[in-house]
Amino acid sequence: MKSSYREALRAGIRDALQRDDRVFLMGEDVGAYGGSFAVSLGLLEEFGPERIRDTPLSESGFVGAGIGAALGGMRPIVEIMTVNFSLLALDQLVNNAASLLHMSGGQFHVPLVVRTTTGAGRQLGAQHSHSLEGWYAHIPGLRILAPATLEDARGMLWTALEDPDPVLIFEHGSLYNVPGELAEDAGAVDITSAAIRRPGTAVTLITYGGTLPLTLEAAEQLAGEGIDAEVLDLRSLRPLDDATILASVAKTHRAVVVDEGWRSGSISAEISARISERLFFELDAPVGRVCSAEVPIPYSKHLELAALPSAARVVEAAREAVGAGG
Amino acid sequence: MKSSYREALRAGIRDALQRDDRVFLMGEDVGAYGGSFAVSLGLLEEFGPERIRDTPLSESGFVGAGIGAALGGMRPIVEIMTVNFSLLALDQLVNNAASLLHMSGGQFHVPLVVRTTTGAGRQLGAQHSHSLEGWYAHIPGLRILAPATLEDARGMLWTALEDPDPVLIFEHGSLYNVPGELAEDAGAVDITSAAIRRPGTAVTLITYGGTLPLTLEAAEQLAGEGIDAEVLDLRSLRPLDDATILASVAKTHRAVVVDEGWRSGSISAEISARISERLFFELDAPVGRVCSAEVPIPYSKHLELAALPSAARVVEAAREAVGAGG
Amino acid sequence: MSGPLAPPPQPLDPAHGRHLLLQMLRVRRLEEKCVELYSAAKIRGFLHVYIGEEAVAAGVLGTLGPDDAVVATYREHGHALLRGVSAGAILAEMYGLVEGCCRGRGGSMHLFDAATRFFGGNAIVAGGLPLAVGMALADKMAGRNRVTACFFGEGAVAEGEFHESLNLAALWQLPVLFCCENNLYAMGTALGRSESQTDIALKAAGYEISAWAVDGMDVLAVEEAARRAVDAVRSGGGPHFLELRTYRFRAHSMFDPERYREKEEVARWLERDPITLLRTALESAGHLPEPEWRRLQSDADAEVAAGVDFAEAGTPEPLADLTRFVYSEPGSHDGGSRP
Amino acid sequence: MSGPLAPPPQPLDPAHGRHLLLQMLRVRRLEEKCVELYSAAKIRGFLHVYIGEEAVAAGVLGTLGPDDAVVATYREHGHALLRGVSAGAILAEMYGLVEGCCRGRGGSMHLFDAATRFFGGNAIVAGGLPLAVGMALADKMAGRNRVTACFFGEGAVAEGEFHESLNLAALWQLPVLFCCENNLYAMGTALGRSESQTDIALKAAGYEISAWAVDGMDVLAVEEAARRAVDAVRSGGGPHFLELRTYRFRAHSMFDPERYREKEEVARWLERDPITLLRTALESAGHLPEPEWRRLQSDADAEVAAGVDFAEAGTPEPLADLTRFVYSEPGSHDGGSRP
Ligand SMILES: Cc1ncc(C[n+]2csc(CCOP(=O)(O)OP(=O)(O)O)c2C)c(N)n1
Ligand SMILES: Cc1ncc(C[n+]2csc(CCOP(=O)(O)OP(=O)(O)O)c2C)c(N)n1
Ligand SMILES: [Mg+2]
Ligand SMILES: [Mg+2]
Repeated sequence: MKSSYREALRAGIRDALQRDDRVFLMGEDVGAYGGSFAVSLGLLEEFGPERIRDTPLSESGFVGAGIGAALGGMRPIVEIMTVNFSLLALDQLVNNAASLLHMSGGQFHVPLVVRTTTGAGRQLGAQHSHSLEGWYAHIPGLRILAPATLEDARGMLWTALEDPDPVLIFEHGSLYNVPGELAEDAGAVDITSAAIRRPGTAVTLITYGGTLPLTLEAAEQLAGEGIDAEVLDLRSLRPLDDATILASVAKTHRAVVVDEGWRSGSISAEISARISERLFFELDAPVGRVCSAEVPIPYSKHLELAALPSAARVVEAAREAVGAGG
Repeated sequence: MKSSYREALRAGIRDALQRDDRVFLMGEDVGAYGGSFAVSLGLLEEFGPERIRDTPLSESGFVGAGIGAALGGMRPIVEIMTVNFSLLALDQLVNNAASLLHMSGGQFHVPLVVRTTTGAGRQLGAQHSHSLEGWYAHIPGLRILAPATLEDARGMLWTALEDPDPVLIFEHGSLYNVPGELAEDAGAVDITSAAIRRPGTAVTLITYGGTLPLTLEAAEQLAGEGIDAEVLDLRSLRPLDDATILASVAKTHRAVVVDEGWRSGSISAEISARISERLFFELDAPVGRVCSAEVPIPYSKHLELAALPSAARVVEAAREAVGAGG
Repeated sequence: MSGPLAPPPQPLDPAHGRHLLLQMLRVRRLEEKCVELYSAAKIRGFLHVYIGEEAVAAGVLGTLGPDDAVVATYREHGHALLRGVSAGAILAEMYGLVEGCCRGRGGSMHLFDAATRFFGGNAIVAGGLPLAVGMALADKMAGRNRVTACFFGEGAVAEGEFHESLNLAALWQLPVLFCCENNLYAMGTALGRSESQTDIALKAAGYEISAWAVDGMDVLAVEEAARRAVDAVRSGGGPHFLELRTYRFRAHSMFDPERYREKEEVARWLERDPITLLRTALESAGHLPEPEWRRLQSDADAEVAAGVDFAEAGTPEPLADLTRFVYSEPGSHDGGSRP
Repeated sequence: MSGPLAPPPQPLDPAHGRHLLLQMLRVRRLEEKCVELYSAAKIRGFLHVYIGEEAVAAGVLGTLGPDDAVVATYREHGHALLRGVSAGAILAEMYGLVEGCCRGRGGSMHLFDAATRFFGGNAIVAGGLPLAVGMALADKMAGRNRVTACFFGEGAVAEGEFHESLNLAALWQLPVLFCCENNLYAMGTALGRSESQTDIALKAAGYEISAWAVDGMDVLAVEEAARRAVDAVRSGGGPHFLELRTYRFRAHSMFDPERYREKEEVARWLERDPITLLRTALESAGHLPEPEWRRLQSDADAEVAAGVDFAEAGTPEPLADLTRFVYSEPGSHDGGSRP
């Protein structure tokens, strides 16, 4: 059936609410406003204000309350309007959500799901354009997901809610309007493995979330040049699916990581380091990285575009990788 | 003269207060209590409560106030008691301190210095043992320093205060009591370059801050085995001194990064990735990483020790690096 | 605790009344133009207009001096304009051009201007409050007799930073004027669904801060309250707080379908349009002959039109400059040099 | 607003009085032993003892039922003990051993116990308040008639999370009992140097929460106030707030040289030792013959001694288990299975 990334997310939330009465959605403007990105539109009318719960502007408070509700047996879905505002709730996420199970010696599980919008590309300026999912992937105790397709937008929530530990789902703001087909019976998807979105042999392009479309576009262009790129969608940023990554690079001997985070200290660095550690003698070229320029994202369109990864930059990096090893 | 890391820090603060009346120290318990780690002991008596300013427990509030005071022409030194509590102030640091200059098109400088204690090793448990300096090093607009020696403890503050942009100084909790000699005329130190703390030829051990002592210890042990390790102290985590790192590794052809952060997404990953990118054809072995186990740091002593980098683990990683290339 | 809802009526000075009317008109016209330019895709990103709330900025900002400082939010075009940033620099900023007040790097939500001590432009709700506290701290420590005026919406009251900032300002008796623009909604969230205590001035008074609630549609009332508060702050009276009761006539941003409020409610508030209220008062007192009213309008129109021309003639920043202004450039700041 | 400082005097029930005295003694002895064990390097990390404040935990916790929940701070040994965690499990935890209530992974600041619904043990000031709000939300949504008691120091009042949590609890009328242990200092920071408004109960009342200030050295007063508050919360009265005015007799932690307060001040408060106060009251009413008093003491001593023996006999977690409990182990939790 025809759908969109946004509708797929909404279907996933609706489905969770119908299936399990411990599930509720809580966050800023999820209810009366209809969701700041219209993801939860109509759910207030369907499920009422207890389960589609508008919160005051208190990120630390309501994220912490989500953790508490999870401790109390509920299955909260907490929406942080965008990752930018999640900085205000970071203490709760790191020091409570990620740590309680361990600090309690295994006694207290936190089956919390946090959904948030990430990424730039819409001229929102420095304070509204962060891509911090790679940062969160540094924290033991959290599971970090990044749905890039309609299937994943539809299905990751279900699986995340079945996880007894905190899961953060990062939805890229540029994907909401992406249209597509979704199976009538679309449902839970596996969240443990990366997916090969385009098989290839010459170079592995590794990406996730909002940069999957441009990476696929780059792969098409490369194909035109006779370079057969494999495109790997990480799907989960913590844990990383090492097996799939390494198997692909062991085959292609070359890799480029594409990620919208700032380059220094990005998730790309981690992936690059892991590949080099494990496939040192099999790599034909250094692992390339296409990341955002190290600048607070500027408002003006041309500067913003120049700061972000693009298909052209991916093509260039892939050519370099392929050229390098000869 | 005889001194200690703590005294060197205090001398640096006192000196700044004497030299420039725009400088003041602000934070929790910096005054009447004498500083939670006794760094500012005696300064309240010397400089009074306006300039040694105790704050309420309001991390976001007083860090933001530090940013405002810097905008207002002062040179605030804001002490965040430990990096663990800095999570509560992260929005101010990322969205204001690091972004204001850029968002304002170069108009508003934020000459703020933040000092904070980092690291584990004192059985303080998961919420009090974070090593997040590598995380902060991801943020454009911030400069991140990690003094590992008495000279740097004494001198980095001066240089940081002369920087028109926000500088975060991470002091490792295990260093405060380290004794040592300090020149009578010790003063400002350069903060742009890494330092070779022990020259060597066989492998480069790259570290900073709290893990410098154990890395030097490992180098001694390695020397006993005939492995001549070079020890590089990063000093600045953002920006990284690529030139010094690459020059050393170009010489030794092997590198191990030692860092107390959790391995995935650590600063070690960034350093590893950069070395592989730039010295791909000169490396004789994959860049090794000795980091913390990916677990909220446990309280019990033996588990905590097992979680953290140790000289033994560095020795092992160095041996592996040296063995690998033959 | 919470003080007079309206100060005692003052005799209406004709020239000053017309001046205030013009200030509000300038903002109104600028904002209407912004909406138009957004529809024409000249402006992008998030755009939040101030239509309906003009009396607040017009009433408060006129009471400040050039050495005072202003901190605002993402709904700050009007504040920037009335603080003295030109319509051209504001519009060029939203066009994303070098001639913008932030060289096009900030956009609608991040207007800054050092010359007029306009410190933004902050897109994190409540993120500006601690800055204002710190700027006031700097003034107090340096012995400067300045006021920092900090604007924020009633939605910000729920944030922890509101609490931390009010406490710090009161504890240290800092020269901050907190101006809460209570327009009853934070995006789609009505005040009563966000605060257990909806009397914001009362909340502020709980920090031992003098706090008054003011009719934010009556520019004269706003100005009078602001003048008293600014005087009190400047004379060492510590922080003061104004709750300015107003209403946003338009959607929250250009993406808001306004599902959360009734058209009738908006219509009722439109009857209290601050521009109409003052215009009517001036007219009925005979202080605003029709030609005069037309002149005010055409002045405002002309200013905005000139601003658009200025923006249209602007230039994009060279791509090579992308990573400028992440760190200070040599010589751009006095650094730590001794005073 | 802020209610009675002390509830009307109640006739003193001898058996109940002795029971409360024993509770306080148990905590006192445990804490004294902790200090001793710290000096002997058996316990490490940060250690914060509750000596002087025992009436608060003893008075409040007795009014809760087994289905209720408790959230506390890093100064929580007493709360854990009185909630039902054994002295042995508490001490073994501080020894860092498997027999500890968190297998030695938490330590002094992170005691947890699922069986008694003791949710920690939080070393981030104010970090437990949002959790308590969420637990109460879960109870309310699930239609369970439970109370969540949340303890925190007066230092936490300055944190933004205090503000956000009180507002959420009041706005949603959640069954939380906020218990502010006002011991006048946050480390070395006296209340008056941290809050512009030092009447904490008044602050809480500003959120439209019923708030009472109580003499936290009088265990009977604490208990009476807690009983009324718990009843009110349980019967749907929304959140309640107790400010328990007490004093910490010892240093903040084992590293605190106590430069910030006068010995005389401590001496004055020592005269209001909650144990002495109750003991004297019981004795003067003839309810505590000397042998009875000795028996209470020896009971408390014996319990703590047994706890030490238990801890001494404990075992360290195998190193191979280092990375356990970062994520849930299969079968350790019901996951998302349908209800
Ligand atoms: C910390 C944070 N949370 C959420 C948002 C998203 N957001 C932008 S404006 C807004 C509403 C703010 O309302 P209010 O403070 O009343 O100001 P108004 O828009 O009414 O002027 C929200 C929720 C944000 N920018 N920052
Ligand atoms: C967010 C945060 N900031 C600072 C600290 C360091 N710290 C630990 S206890 C404490 C004092 C807390 O005082 P209060 O809340 O009154 O509790 P008390 O210790 O008096 O019981 C401080 C500042 C912390 N643990 N968490
Ligand atoms: Mg509003
Ligand atoms: Mg206290």
